[in-house]
Amino acid sequence: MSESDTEDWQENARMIVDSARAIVPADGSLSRVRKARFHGSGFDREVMRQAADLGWMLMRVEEDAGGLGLGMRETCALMEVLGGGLVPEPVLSSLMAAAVLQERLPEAVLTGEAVIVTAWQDKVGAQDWRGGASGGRLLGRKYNVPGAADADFFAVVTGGGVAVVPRGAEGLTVTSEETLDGGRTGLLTFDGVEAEFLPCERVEQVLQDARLAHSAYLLGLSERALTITLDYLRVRKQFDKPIGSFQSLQHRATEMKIRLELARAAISATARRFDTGADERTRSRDAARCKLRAGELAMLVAREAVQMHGAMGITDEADIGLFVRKAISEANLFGGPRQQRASLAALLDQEEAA
Amino acid sequence: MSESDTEDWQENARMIVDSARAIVPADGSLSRVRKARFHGSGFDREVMRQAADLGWMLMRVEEDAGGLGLGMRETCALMEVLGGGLVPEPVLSSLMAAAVLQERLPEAVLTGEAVIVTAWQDKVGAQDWRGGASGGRLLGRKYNVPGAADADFFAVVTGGGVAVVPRGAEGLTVTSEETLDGGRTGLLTFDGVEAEFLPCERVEQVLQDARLAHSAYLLGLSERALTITLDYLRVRKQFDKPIGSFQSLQHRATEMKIRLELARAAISATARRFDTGADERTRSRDAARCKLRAGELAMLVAREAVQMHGAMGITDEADIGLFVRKAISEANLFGGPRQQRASLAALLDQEEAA
Amino acid sequence: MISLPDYNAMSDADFRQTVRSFVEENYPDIPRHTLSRLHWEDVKPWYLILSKHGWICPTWQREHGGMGLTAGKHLILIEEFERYGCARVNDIGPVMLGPLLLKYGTQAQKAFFLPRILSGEHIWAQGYSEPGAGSDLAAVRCEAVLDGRDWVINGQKTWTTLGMDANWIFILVRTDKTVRKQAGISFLLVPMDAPGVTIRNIENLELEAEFCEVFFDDVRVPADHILGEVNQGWTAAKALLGHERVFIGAPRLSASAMSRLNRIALRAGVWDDPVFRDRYVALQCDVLDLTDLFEIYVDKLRGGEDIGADVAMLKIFQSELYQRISELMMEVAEEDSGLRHPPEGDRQLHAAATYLSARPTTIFGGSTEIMRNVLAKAVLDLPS
Amino acid sequence: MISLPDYNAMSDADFRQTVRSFVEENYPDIPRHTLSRLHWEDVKPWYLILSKHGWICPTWQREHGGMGLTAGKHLILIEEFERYGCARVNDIGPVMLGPLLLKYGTQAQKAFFLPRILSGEHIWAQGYSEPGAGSDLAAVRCEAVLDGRDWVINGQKTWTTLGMDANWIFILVRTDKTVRKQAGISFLLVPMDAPGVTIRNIENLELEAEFCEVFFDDVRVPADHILGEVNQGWTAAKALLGHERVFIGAPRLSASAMSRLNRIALRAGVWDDPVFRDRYVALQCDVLDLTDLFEIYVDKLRGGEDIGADVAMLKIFQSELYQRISELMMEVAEEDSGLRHPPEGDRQLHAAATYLSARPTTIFGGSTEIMRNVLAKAVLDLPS
Repeated sequence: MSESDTEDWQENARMIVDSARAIVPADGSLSRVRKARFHGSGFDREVMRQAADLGWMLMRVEEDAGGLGLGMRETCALMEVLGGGLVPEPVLSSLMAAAVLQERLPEAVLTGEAVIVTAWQDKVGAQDWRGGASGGRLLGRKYNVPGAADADFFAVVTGGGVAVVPRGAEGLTVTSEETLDGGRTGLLTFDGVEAEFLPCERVEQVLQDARLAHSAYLLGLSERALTITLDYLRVRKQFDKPIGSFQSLQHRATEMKIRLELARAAISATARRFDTGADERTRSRDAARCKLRAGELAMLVAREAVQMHGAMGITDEADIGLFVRKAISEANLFGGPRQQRASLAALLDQEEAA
Repeated sequence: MSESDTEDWQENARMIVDSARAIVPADGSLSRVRKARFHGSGFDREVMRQAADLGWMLMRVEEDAGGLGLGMRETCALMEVLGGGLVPEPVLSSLMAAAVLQERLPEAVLTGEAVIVTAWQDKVGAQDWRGGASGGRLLGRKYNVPGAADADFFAVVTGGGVAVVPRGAEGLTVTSEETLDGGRTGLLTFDGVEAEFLPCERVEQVLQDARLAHSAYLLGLSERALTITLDYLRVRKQFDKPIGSFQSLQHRATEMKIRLELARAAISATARRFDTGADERTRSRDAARCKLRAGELAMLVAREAVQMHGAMGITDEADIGLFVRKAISEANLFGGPRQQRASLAALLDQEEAA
Repeated sequence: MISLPDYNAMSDADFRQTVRSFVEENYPDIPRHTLSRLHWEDVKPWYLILSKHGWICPTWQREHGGMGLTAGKHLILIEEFERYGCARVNDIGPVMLGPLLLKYGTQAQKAFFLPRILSGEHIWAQGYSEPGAGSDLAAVRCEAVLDGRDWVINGQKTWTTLGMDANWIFILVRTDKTVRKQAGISFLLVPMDAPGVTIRNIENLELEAEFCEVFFDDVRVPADHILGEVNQGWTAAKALLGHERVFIGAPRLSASAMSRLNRIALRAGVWDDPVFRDRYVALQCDVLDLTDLFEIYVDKLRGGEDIGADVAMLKIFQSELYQRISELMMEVAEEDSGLRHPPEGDRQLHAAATYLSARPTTIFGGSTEIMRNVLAKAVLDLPS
Repeated sequence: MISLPDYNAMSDADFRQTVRSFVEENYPDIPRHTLSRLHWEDVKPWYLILSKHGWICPTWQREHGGMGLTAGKHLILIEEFERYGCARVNDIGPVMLGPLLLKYGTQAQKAFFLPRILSGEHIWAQGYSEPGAGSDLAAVRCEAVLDGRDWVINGQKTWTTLGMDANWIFILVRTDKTVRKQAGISFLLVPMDAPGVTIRNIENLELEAEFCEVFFDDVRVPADHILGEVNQGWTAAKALLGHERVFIGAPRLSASAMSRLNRIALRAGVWDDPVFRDRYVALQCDVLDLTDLFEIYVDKLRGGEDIGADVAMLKIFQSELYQRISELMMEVAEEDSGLRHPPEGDRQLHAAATYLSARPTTIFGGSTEIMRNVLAKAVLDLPS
């Protein structure tokens, strides 16, 4: 592996993480996040404008396409911070659109005037994305489109190419449903929408990147939830002792910590491999493995965080509940554990054949 | 369910359990078991003679066939005691032969002069038993025959009927391999052995009974291993405290106890259902469920018993090791968890269809 | 007083049929099979129907207006109510306070309170937990001081289930700070409209106000609003455990969750997936084995035997099993696991509803951790 | 002294090739890929070959007869030895005592003992644990009293790995009973042939005598057979932890167990079973993730960073993972899981061998329970 760019990426990552402080308060306050729940589109356009101002839309656009050409290490560093802050905006979905569209990303998105999100998923419970294009038009559905409730453009990914579709396009119906964390998930229905299909060969790669980036988001979420839980264990007393002094809770806390550090190690090593050139099988395997680890981590931490908070854990007013709701809302995005293990099992066949 | 025979079976079970004290020392001594390991046939013919004297060979023979016609509740009560004493003799395999043969059980077995065991399993890792008969002769193999190293007769179960084959029969090769607990498991190879095939319609039932009875053996084994481990937790001190006072070990100990009581409840209720008339689907499901529970219990207790005994747990001289070795030697007999779950999944299809 | 037949004289089968017919004929037009509790305004019709027929207090003796059911018959009633999906009424009065009044109450207290529970005029809440006294319940700090002929109460209770629906609350208060903490606790009966009582609702993870905090600020109640003797409240509070624990450990919650899991798996198209089936049958065995264990305790109840500390095994396994089932549901529901509302408007298909409703089961009514501590000491005889 | 090239100056790839060639050319005709330890009589040829080439003490400085390898290079050497399946030699001298002598030993001690470790003349055992001092090591009771110019030692050590092969043993002994238990411990060097030393072998679950008890009955050693100062033994004993812990947490054991699991599954005909595969890939992910975590610590070693208490995470996860793999092996092996000897005489197919060899990994070298206690306090900062 080449480590020649070590300092570069670390410096870039540091700058991006610093810039995220404009959106994720350094003091850990979740009041903005709490207030944004359960009304409107589930996200704040102003925050998306800030994200554009900070240059994030250009992160995953190559330098020769006018972008910053940053790697997955920088992207994961950013996503981890966003996860720790439970940022509800569809940043990852916008970055995916930019990665797919490259120099064809609409100008209004770069200036922050417009929001673009990616619509790729053909059905719930599967990672298929090739549907949707038929005879030069868009047909059928795309599920789980984040930010759909207020996005201006959709980068619609199909086997026939990617189409940039404005919200008001004729034949496009956008609906969305509330999610447990207080956001919304969108469903696009295309009834023969006219569209220009731009060629795109990197969809599978972008999905692998997204799976990894979303794992980093779940890692950030889990880490902060563990920190809050450990703080609670140190101060909450029962039987005149802090409950964190009870060995059985201690041992369970160490298990969370171990799982967390495994996730961090896998995500960080995978991001490095992605940035320094990994073959297709490694990319596929490692993206699945990171998502499996991070998804299970988030669910483990959610479960234990509730239990260790006792009655406080099942109130809506305790901040830990925000993490639990986000974890169960997002743990299965880009494929739950069942899908990841199935795709890993399929790779096993390739290994045998190899 | 009919409970009219409640008192009968309880009295019978009590008498049989009492009679087992001739074989399983009331003081819990395992010196006979320890001494019998790793030499000879792995079991003591004298003990089998005692078992016959105590009338055990007649337990599963119907009253109109001259037997005692006792139920699975009594059988499980006996097996539980034998498991607690790690009795290495092939009692269950003999009882199976008696249940299959009924009035055709050789007289020498009833008097205790001869030992008979059952040979049924067509291959490792499957519960098939219909192989072995071809054109009026025995062909092929039967695996995992307990006590084969010194048995006088084999009740060979096939799809064409059951054959009583003496050890010295022409064309029969008996080999056996050492098992981890110090016993031996037999392999019978039939090279066209002449045999009389007696009709037998109850093989599948006898196998279900055996699966249940073996679960009771594993229950007895697990209970005694847990008792020994709890005793150790009470007396072994580290950091000036009994290690049983450490909460994390306490919580793990309660998990063993819960699993143990689930096994006991399932086995006891299943035995009652078997005795009071259960349909084929219930029998099949409940035998599999008991074996799944008891097999996993034995492996759980083995694992935790070693860990909780610390370095003592990995010595051969500590008695707990005898339980660990027996657990891992026998947990998979009559089908490991993989097989039980597979047969339960197959029943799921029937439920749907029903 | 309503004249009821002698239900205990019926065969189990006949009684089951009686309950079944009763429910089918009388259940009002309110929701069935809800995962979360209904509030008084919604469940009131059912309470009043039960009250009218003399069925609101199944375990009270008949001379006190109850059905006088044995534990075995009571279980059948519960099973049939659950089978039909009857909403749970505000039952702190019938289930918790009534038996305590019958055991520890004065004649005057019985005469005043029991009929009002039966009629639904008094809806009770239970004030045990405090912010600093949850698992360690004996650490209650809410205090009461006798001032002339009144108790003057100051302090706070929390996690008061459906406290906002109640017009009376019974509370554990500290009446002596100088003794061992269990020995200085009394049991007071307080009207919620007494001056100085305020409540604040607490939303749970399902975003429903199922419990609340109750604050007492110089609240005065007459000296005779005490149940049992002064400083003997801990005994009364503990007296209720036992029989009820068996019902908490019943396999019903898990069994009904399995049927929802089945439907969610069918919808997700994984019902035929061998990997799913392997996990499904393992959980199914857990439910069946739990049912066999549960029956042992039911037999004890039927036989009038005391229930020991070992019943905690039922509660631990049931609640953790319920959670494990809900976790497999979430996995199977894939991205839909994050939806706030039921897919297709069908509550049976809503994985998250089960997941969230399963969370408190390992926390309330004795957390799994406390139950394991109890088991380790009282049942396994492990040292402190 | 043997003249060795400067291995640290080589590229990692070149050094790896050097080690690989060395092993292939020099490994004697003794078993490879054994799951259990070989005894001195069997492994002696390999020790002497390593000794002859100056490769027996990879981490000692070159001026003391070692290879002087950096941690990174040492890791490559270990990896290549493991890859080839080299038997582990009796390495308590090279690995444990040597570094301690170099740090705490007198000039006379170094001059006497170091060359004899290098040559294989002295084979050392470690005497730390006692029947009452395992996890609580500082509770050692074996005592030494200065009598004239001799230490007189009385007491017992146990779990002494390959103690029956050793001719010297270093022991922790109590030399002051009046102080805090950690403060009254000294570190003595004792020849096994001293009058009053007796040993008793202990068979392990694999029925092999891998460790023994060592009894000291008025054993006398000269006063200068102490390492470091009197009552400072605890410091010396603790000094070794750190770097070694990284190697204990390496994914090698688990990775090689996975390849055996693969073969056992093929033989059992379940390799294509989706249920098996689901569990197999989950374990495979565990191994790969552990490998990524391990590399972080290796990078720290390469960069000369100190290793903190958090390295216990590696040991816990590695050892538990190894056990989980072995447990799936046992399930897959079905009835053959109970065989004492390898099926078809092929040790790779012997599920029970891995199962049994995996048991001590969560007990020795700091039990999982002790490691979790350490993590909770030192890393998670949870209260006592």
